[in-house]
Amino acid sequence: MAAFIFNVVLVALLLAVATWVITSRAAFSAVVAFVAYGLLLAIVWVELSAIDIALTEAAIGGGVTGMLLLGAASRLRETEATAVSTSVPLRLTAAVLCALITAGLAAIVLFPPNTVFTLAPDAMAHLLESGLGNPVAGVLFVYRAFDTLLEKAVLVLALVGVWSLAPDRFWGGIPGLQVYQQPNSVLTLLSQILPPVGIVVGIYMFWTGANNPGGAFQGGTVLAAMWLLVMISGLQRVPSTNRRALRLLVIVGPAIFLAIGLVGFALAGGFLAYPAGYAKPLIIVAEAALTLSIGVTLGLLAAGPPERMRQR
Amino acid sequence: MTAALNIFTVLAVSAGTFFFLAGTVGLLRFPNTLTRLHALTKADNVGLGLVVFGLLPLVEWPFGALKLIAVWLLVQLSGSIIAQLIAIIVRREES
Amino acid sequence: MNAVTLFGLCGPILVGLGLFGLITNPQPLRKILAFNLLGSGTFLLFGVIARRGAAAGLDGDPVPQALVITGIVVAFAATAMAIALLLRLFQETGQATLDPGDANDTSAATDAL
Amino acid sequence: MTSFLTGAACVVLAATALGLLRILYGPADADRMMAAQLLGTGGVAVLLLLAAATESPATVDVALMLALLAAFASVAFVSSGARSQGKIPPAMDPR
Repeated sequence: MAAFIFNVVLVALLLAVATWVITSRAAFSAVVAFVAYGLLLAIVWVELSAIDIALTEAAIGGGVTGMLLLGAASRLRETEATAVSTSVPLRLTAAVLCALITAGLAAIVLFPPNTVFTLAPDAMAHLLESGLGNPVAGVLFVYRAFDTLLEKAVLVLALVGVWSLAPDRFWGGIPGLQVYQQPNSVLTLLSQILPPVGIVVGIYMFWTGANNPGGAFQGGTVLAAMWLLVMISGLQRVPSTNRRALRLLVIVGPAIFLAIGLVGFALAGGFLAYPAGYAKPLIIVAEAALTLSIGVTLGLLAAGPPERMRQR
Repeated sequence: MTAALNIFTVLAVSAGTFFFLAGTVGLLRFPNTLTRLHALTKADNVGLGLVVFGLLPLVEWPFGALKLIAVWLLVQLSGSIIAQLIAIIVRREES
Repeated sequence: MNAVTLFGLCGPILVGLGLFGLITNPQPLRKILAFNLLGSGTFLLFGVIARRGAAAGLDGDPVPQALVITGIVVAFAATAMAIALLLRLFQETGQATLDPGDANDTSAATDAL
Repeated sequence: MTSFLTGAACVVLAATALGLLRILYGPADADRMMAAQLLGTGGVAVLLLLAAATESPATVDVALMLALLAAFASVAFVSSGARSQGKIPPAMDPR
C-alpha cells in the first residue's frame, strides 16, 4: 500500500514537472524543470526494476544533458523576447491530435495482448554461454552486439557532426566550453577532490557491470563529467580538437570492439561471435576500451564545437 | 537487540525526514535568496545525514555501510561548495 | 490498477505533452526539450513492456531494457548535436528562430563573418 | 519496517517536491537552481530508503550516481552565469 502511494506521488510529480517544462514562459525555468524531471525519471526506472536504465538516466538526464541545456539557455537568453507564439487555432488542433495519440498509446497499455511476449528466456540462454551475470550487459554485448557497435559509431559521428559546425577557420581548434572565470575559487577545491572519487566510481561502474547493474556507458559518463568539471574549473585546459592522442582516444573503444568482431569471423564463424570460453575476457577488454572512449566522446560532445584556435 | 535497532532506525529516519520538510518550508517561506540558501544546506547536511545514520543497521557490514557513508560525504562536499558558489553569484547580482 | 499500469499511462501522457510542445513552441531550445520529453515517454512505454515481460527469473525482459539504454545514448548524442546547431545559428544570425522569413535574411550572417 | 521506510521515502519525495514550487516562482535563477539541488539531495535520500525497503543493494549505486552528478548541473549554472555578465562569446568577437 505504502509502495503504491509512493508511485502515485512520483507519477503526479513527474507529470507536473513535465507540464512545466512545456508550458513555462522562460527557457531557463523550463531547463531547470527538465533537470528535476531527469532526477525523478531515475527514481521511476528504479520502481520499474530497471536499475541499469536508472543509472544511465541519473548520469545523463540529471548531469550532462542538464549542463548542455543550462549553457545553451544562458547564451540564448536575449533571443527569447523576440519569439512569436503560435496561433490559438493551431494550438487547439495540436492539442486535440496529441491527445488522440496519447489515447491510442494508453489503449495499448490498458488492453495488452493476451499472450505475454518476452525475450527474457532467449536472452538468459545466451547469457549462460557468455559468462556474464548481468542480463542487460549480456543483451548489449552478446544478443545485440551489432546494435551496440553501431551505437558507439553514432556517438563518434555525432562528435564529427558537432565539430563540423565550427566555422572553417576554427576547424581543429579549441571547443567553446564555458569556463568559470574566477581561478582559485571554491570550485577549484571541488574539482580537486571530486574527480579522484569519480574516477573510482566510473571504473567501479564498468567493472560491476559484468554481474550487476552498471556498465561501460554509465562508467564512461561519470568519467566525462569529471573531465568536464576539471576543465570548467580551469585546472585543466580544454584540449585542441586536432590533437592526435585525443582523436585516438575517441576511436580506440569502437576500434577494439570492431576488431574483436572481425576476429569472430576467423575463430568463431561469424561477425561479433566470441570463441567458446573467451567470451567474458573479450567483452571485458571491449568494455574497458569503450568506457574510456565514451568518457572522452561525451566530454567533447558537451564541450561543443571549436570556437578559437589558440589558448589565451 | 533487533527491536532496539529498529527503534533507532525509525527515530533517525523520522528526524531526517523532518529536516527535509523543514528545508522545504524554509525554501518556500524565507524572504530572500540567501536565507533560502541557508534552509537548503540544512536539509542537505542534516536530513540526509540522519537518514543515512538510521539506515546503517539495515545494510551489509562493512562495505554496504561504507558506501552509504560515502554517498553522504559526497553530497556534503558538493552541496557545501555549490552553496558557496550560488551565494557568490547572488551577492554579485545584488551589489 | 497496479503500479506498472500507472507508469504505463504516464508514458503516453509524456509522449502527448512532448509532441504538443514540439509543435506549438516557437523557440528551438524548447523544441529540443519537448523532443527529449517525447523520447522519455517512449522509453517509459518500453520499460513497462519490459516489466510485463518478466520471465526466466528476471524482474524484467532485458531486451527492451537494453534498447532503452541504447536509446538514451543516441538521444543524448542527438541533443548535443541539436544544441551545437542552434548555438551556431545564433552566432551566425544573432537570433535563434526557425522562422523561414528570418533564415533568408543573409545580411546578418555576412556581418557575423 | 518495509512500509515505514517506503512511507518515509514518500514523505521526503513529497517534501522536496513542494520545494519545486520555487522553480515556478523564482524570482532569481539561483532560487530555481536551489530547488533542483534540494530535489537532488532528496532523490538520494529517497533512493537509499527504497534500497533499504526493497533490500536491493544495486539501488544504492543509483543514489551514488546521483550524489556524484546531481551537483553537476549547478556547476554548469554557476559557470554559465559567470559568462552572462556581458562577455562576448569568442566566435562573435570581431577580432
